[in-house]
Amino acid sequence: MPEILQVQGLETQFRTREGVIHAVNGVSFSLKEGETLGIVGESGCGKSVTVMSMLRLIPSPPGKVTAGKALFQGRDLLTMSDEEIRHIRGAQISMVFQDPMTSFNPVLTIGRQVSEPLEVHMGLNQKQAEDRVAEMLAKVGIPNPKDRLNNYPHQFSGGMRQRVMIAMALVCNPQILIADEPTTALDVTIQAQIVDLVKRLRDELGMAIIWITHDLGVIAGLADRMAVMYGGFIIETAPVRDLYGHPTHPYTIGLLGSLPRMDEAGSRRLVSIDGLPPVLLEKPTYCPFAPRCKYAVERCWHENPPLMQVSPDHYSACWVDTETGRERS
Amino acid sequence: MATKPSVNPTPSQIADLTMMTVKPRSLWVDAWYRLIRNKAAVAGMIVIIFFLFVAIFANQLAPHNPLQTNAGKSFLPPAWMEVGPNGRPSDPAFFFGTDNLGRDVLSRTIYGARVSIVVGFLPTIVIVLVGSVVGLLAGYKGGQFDNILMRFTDVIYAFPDLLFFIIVMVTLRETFIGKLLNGLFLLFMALAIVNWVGFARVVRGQVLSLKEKEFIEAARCIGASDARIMFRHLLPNSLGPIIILSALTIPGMIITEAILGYLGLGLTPSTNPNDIFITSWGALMLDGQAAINAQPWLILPPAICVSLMVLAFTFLGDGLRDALDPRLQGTQ
Amino acid sequence: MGKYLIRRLLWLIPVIIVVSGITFILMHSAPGGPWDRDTTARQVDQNTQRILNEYYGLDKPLWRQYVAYVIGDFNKQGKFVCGLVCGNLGPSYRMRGLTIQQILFMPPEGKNFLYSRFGYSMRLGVFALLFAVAIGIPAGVIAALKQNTIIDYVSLFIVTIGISVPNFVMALFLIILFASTLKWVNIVPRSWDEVSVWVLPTVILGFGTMARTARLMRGSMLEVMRMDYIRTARSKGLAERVVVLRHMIKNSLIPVVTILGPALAALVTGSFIIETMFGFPGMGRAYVTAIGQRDYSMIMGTTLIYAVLIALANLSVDIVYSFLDPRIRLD
Amino acid sequence: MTSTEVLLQVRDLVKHFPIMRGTLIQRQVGAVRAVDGVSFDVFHGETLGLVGESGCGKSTTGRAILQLYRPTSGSVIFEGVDLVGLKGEDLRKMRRRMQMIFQDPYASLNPRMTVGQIIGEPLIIHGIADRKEAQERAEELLRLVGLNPAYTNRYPHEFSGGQRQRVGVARALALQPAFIVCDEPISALDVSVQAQVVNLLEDLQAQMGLTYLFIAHDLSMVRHISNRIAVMYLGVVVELADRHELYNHPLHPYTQALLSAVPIPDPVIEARRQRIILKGDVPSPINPPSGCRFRTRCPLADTICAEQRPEFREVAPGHWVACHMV
Amino acid sequence: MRSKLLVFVSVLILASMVLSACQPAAATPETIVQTVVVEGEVREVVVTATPAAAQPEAKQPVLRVNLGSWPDIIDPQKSSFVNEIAHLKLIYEGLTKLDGQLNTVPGAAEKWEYNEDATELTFTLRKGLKYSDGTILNAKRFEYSILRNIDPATAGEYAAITDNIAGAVAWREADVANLSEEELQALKDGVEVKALDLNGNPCTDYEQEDCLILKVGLDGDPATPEREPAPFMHTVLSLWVTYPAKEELIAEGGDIWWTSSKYHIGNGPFIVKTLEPFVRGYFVPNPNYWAGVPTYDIEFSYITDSAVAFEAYKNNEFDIVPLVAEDLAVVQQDPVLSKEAQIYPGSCTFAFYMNQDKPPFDEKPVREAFAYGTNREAWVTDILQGLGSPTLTWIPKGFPGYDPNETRYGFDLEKAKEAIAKSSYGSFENLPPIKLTFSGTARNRTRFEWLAAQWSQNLGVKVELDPVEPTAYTALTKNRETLPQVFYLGWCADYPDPQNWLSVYWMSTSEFARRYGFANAEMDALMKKGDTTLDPQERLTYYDQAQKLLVDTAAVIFMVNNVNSYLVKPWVKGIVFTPQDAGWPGDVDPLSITIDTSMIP
Repeated sequence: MPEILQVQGLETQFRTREGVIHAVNGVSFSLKEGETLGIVGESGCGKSVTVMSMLRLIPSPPGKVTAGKALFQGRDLLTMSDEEIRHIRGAQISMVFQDPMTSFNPVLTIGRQVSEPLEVHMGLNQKQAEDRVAEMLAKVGIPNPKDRLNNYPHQFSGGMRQRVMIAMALVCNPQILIADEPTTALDVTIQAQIVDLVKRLRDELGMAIIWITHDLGVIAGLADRMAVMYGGFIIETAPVRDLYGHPTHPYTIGLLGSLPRMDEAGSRRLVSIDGLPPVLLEKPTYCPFAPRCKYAVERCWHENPPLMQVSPDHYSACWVDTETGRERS
Repeated sequence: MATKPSVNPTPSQIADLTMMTVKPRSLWVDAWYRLIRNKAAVAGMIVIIFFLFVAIFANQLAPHNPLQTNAGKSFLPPAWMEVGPNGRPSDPAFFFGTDNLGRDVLSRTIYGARVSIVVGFLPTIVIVLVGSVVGLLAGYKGGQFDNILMRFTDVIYAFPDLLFFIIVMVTLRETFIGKLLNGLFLLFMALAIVNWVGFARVVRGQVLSLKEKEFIEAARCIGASDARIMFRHLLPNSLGPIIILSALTIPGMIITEAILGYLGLGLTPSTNPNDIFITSWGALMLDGQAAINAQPWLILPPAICVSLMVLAFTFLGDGLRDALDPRLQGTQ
Repeated sequence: MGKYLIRRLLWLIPVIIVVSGITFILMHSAPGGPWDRDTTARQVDQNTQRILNEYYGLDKPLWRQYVAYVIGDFNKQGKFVCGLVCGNLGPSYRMRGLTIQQILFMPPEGKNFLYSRFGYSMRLGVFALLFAVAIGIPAGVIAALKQNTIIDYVSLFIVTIGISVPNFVMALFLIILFASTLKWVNIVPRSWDEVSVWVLPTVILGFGTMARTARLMRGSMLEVMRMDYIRTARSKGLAERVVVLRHMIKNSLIPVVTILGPALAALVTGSFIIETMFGFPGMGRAYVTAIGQRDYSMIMGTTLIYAVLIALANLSVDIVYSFLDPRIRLD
Repeated sequence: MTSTEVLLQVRDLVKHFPIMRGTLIQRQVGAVRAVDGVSFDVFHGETLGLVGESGCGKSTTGRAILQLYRPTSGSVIFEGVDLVGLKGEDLRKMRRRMQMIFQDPYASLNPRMTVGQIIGEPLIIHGIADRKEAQERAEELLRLVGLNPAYTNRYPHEFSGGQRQRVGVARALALQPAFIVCDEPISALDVSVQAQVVNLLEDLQAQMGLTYLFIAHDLSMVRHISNRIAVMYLGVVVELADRHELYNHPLHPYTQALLSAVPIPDPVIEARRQRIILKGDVPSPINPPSGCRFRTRCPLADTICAEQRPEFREVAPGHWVACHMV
Repeated sequence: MRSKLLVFVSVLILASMVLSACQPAAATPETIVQTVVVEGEVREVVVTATPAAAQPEAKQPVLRVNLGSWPDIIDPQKSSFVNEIAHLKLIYEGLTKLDGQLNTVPGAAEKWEYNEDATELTFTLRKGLKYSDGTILNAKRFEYSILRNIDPATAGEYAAITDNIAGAVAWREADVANLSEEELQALKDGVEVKALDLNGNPCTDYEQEDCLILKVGLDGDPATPEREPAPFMHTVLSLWVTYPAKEELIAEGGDIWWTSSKYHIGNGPFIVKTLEPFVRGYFVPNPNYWAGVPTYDIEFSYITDSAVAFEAYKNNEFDIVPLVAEDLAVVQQDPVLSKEAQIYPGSCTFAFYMNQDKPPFDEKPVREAFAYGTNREAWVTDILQGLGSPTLTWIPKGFPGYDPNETRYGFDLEKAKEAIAKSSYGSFENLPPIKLTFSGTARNRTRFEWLAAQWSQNLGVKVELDPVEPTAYTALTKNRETLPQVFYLGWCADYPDPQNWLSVYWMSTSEFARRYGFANAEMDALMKKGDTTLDPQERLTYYDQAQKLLVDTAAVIFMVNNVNSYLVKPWVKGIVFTPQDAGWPGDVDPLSITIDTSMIP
């Protein structure tokens, strides 16, 4: 499969009163056609900022992309004109956001909002757009889609709204769907519905997906490949089974360990990661996870580890081999 | 994480270290730092302090007795004009010129600051006290009490303020209250009566939203009494909006006093130079307005002072809002 | 919706009764009466006063006067004269022969309703509001879009001035500047049919509201700009213009609209100083004069009209609100 | 660990929130039936988990037990005293025995008070300690929940979410209660921090013999911490059982669906799992379905489900379920 | 630096914003495109029109006057204020009128005669008098008007002014509620006002051309049963209360007849064209006026704010505006304006009244002391900026009965001290605080602040100022119970006769004297003598003595006579100024006024 998106050395900073916050610090990854990439991390680790930076959706000021490239089909999203990137947003790369409540404009009808990308990118007239929207709403499982076009967002339940949001993102048949914590605000049963829906649509439409989440459970059944972020860095990336089966970075290990599992027989004590995620007021010259790391060695305080290959297609940014507890050479 | 310890400390030690290096800061202190970073608000504060100073030391600052009439020196132009449009030469002793009785406009303007300061603050204090308590009760207790307050506001909003002012001033003129502070006390009360309802409504709204916060439930859960919840928990947390609203109520009071003064209501003119309240900017504007063609300097100093003062309070109020309203944090 | 309207309108009745009651007590507690004239004028003699009091029923006990005003009373001929309940606002004591509704709503000969005193005030209020909206809303939008730039600061400063400078001070200066010095407009209207004569009163009256509108619009825009759905709109590839016009402004307008109704009421009712300065034939002036003259029915009539106006303004805000914001349902 | 001594008995607990209308005279036009007849026991020293989707009434149940919402009907018998109808000083006394930990660590601490004041306040209210003693006790409690005792003069906004939640725990512990309602205490926290708080709660339970009612929507976490689990749906408890029993033999179709929806962080297992996907959304609690509340989404629903409300019965020792089809 | 720039830019923007808003201000002729269909083809015709306001009746010059405030009522028998009378004087004319020297001269009546004991007054109307609509005006009309003024149903505010007509008081004060129609009719018939034809027969209707005689029975003192002479009555009947508004039109128009120009058909020099409340009143010449036809129209405007009116005058938007003290200095300084200022005596006297019921003013020496201690000249120069003339007596200069020799109680601090020494207080320091009550208007505030300063500086008395809302002030001064300690009032002549100054005001039975508790038997006797004496010269001597007695009581501190002051554009020529000018100068003889259109810029 050819790579459809390549992000290289992306850096994003925010200017605040306290100083410049280094939110994303040289993130690189790539996405193949039809592939699902899961990006996992705690809040504030820079996962949302990464994709927002890519699509140039971070508010500026205070945010600013300071370095890097985001090549979409070979064209750099970060340097193209406003006009060009507008043609990509919503048409070829579209997004689904976390909170389906606030992500819809409360005063416009669903039909209007969902058809907007069609008007902009496909130049459809109102009638055509309406048909297409109704078709799309049916596809995401909204009952009586024709009648609901004139409804307002508040007339939908949370789950339904998220379905509409997905319909809106997919209405122009994009090549990439970016889902930014799309299920976090939903109940477990609804979450399952949404994950199911996306899976089905992916198989049907064949788009690539970047799925951002902090919940390692949700993504396990969905992703092909995973990237774990911490402090604005990708600290581990691997195919999904590899990552869950053989996590190598202490942070990934900790994350997996802190999750209780339904299928566990006994009651083990949860692994907790002490301390707090960092707020990076300067670009760290050491491993940002070192202050919370059980494995940290002297080197961790002096040198920020780059992503290093640990097995084919499995990369980890840690000086310590967590299986042996020894420092990598 | 500015420092890089060379030894490997435990994570909690690091957290402690970073926390102990900064002094504890209440939200008030935070807000204060935000406030003093706001240039407009600081300018506003300086102006207010300046006028406060002028008001307190009016006796010492005024170059003349503000009641001293100077026969033959009426309508003198201000010092920077050689000859006024009325052909009279200026007198350096009267910097802002003189009014129709030959009284020093500068001195009168200085004394006028007192009324504006007091009329800005005192009714506001009454409004804040009454409005906060009623708003607190209505918001917290709800029910019929709340219902009555809300219905009462309908009536007050529909009610003609001016009629009320005029009639109160006229009917209570002869009473003890009417004479207190040259009639200012009555004015305070009238202003407060008309304005507390709006204030109560805002506090009520604030309380209604705070009431839903979990820390109020937490307080109930640990057995706090209603009074304690209202005054220890709800009030301090509504204080931000209350302060903002007070700062924005003050200029309203000053303008209202000016307008009432302009209509000839409010302050009773004093004849005793030892009185605290001798004249007000509103009354000075009233004097000046009739003579605006010939002697614009009569209306200029009080008009500019009123505008400056109101501007200062508005800037301060805006600054306070930015500093105290957490929702706006980060937008500046 | 219909039920809601009816309920709100019915609620006007107790409001009117309470407001009229308070007004009645207040105005009758002020010393002096409608026959007390300017001190330089000859005063009405006692006999005439007696006749007039009898004629207008002012010799009756206060509670009866109030009942007569609100419900009605039998006149000398034994005929029942209906009061407020029939929309009768009573006779003017100063413009004898005229009823309050005639004074306020009857246009001069050969003119239409817009030339009545109420019509004049309403027109001035509406113009001032239009001015406030036409300037205030774009100013607020631009200031918000250019937040923390010089444009933002300048408009903020003007807006703060607009809120701070009392409008009679501004009126005087603008008259001197534009009418006396620059001679761009006439001070004394030959006729209120000319557009130019409305300019100054409209601008001065509307300035404060304009300032408040701009401020509110700016704040509201800043809030809306941070909303998630704006990000959503951008992520759909909408042009910035569309994002601003379709997604930001409509949402930002909601809080602004809520002040506009009461603002209109305030502009129609609160213009007496402007009216006096420009010799404007509106009802704000009539109201202040009536208080001074103790023209009781006129005070009551104007107060009640104001009360109804304010209540209707608030009601229309609620209705407009429900149209603008589909989340609000009136019931 | 679990005794069979009943600490808290909840019987037919009902909480309806009236919907009021009217301009001058308000009248009730309907009610949100948030909790509609809930019964269960809590044993000494155990953790009873209460799960359900949002809006199912689990938080209301917790608050109604603590009398933060006065129940519409039913009884809450705690240590032999019926709390419903208890007023004034009597209720205040009972409050010392039962406390609550709240969901939102940001909203549950008064931002204008120092941490020391927050933790010490219950002591002062109940006249247990004076200002100075309260301060000392606050320091102790901070140490107990794993925070630096020197933090007493700090304000809540200076802490992270996890630390704040510890402060919330410390406040709940100040009165040395026997019973604590934990209302989704971890759902607002980051994953890595959730474990910290859960571990703390477990440690404290072991140390002080506390009894928890642990309310959450995250079934995996509830299962981890609880001894027994009650599943709520639309104001009623549909199933209650030992945690292993519940996981291994869920009887109610809703419980089954809920269990199947919980993701497991293992791609291998996830790939194999068959989910029961429920249709549609939870109906409105203002107008709940007749008979069995779950019938509108239930794959097994029959005519009887619309007509009759299923009895909450014990189908196996300690395993209660409310379903006609079981 | 940056904030300075900020201020500058913001001022600039504010200015440009307002400027742009004012752009359409210029009154440019508007072009109206009319579409005219001519025999099936459509043509566009361009018609240039000037704005409607600029094209009043043809090329007649217009005299633009700011009258100040809009009249409350324009009904001859109900009006009482100067601005109301100003309208009436243009539309109507009475039996007699005043000339520039305040002499009573013929109006609608060409002559009048008293019988030998002056208990009856006979007017003879001019022949062929017409209303502006061409209908006949005969004596019957005046009979109606005078009776309407007395009619209790009218309840006019000047009804009492005609009380010296025999029978008037009885009808006017009738207890209407308890009298039958017949009894009332009898009272009405008892009023001795009769229109007669040239043969002495009662007139039949309004169309009767030879109905030119009006006989009025008089009673100098209605309180006594005897008929006493009233030799001043021809002057009283020059007042607006006799103006002959048409009965049928009043009936047709109902209560609000006076609001419509349709019903204001009069016999005066002008016809009212439009009455637009608060905006303008427009008057055109009456071609049927017996004395001639004015050569100009009159437009009244109603700007109350004197500062605005002054600006408008300077802007050439008015031809005549009142000149107020605040603007005087500017006017005097201006080479053009100073020539346009017209300042001349007025018809009022103002004085401080001391309440003789309340200490310390119950003692005459105290009153005397205050009268001595008040500097009238300084009041005029400092307060009035010269717009007034100090006076020590009651009737102003220019009015019959003026006493040029009065010098008592002039400003003299020594005498003030002597006077106070004679009082029971002994000195000013021992006086209780004096409360000075006044109508709390803008102007009054400064005036009384000045007076308080004067009294405390000159006399060392403590003065409390007590501004009261104007109407409340009036109410206070109307009631002897609530009468303030010291207050300021004035009296303006209704008609130029000492009777109006003295008997109407100071007679112990008069309403005014009763309010102030003023009663002086000696004065009463003198005034009554004056009222009933036929010989004009002899009358004056009695009034003169009465006035001297009034001054002697030191009941009031006479302060000033007002002056009338107006700004009049130079192209308005031939104005006859009199102290009695009502609202604007020139209404005494509008025919003498011409407008030199060539001078108008």
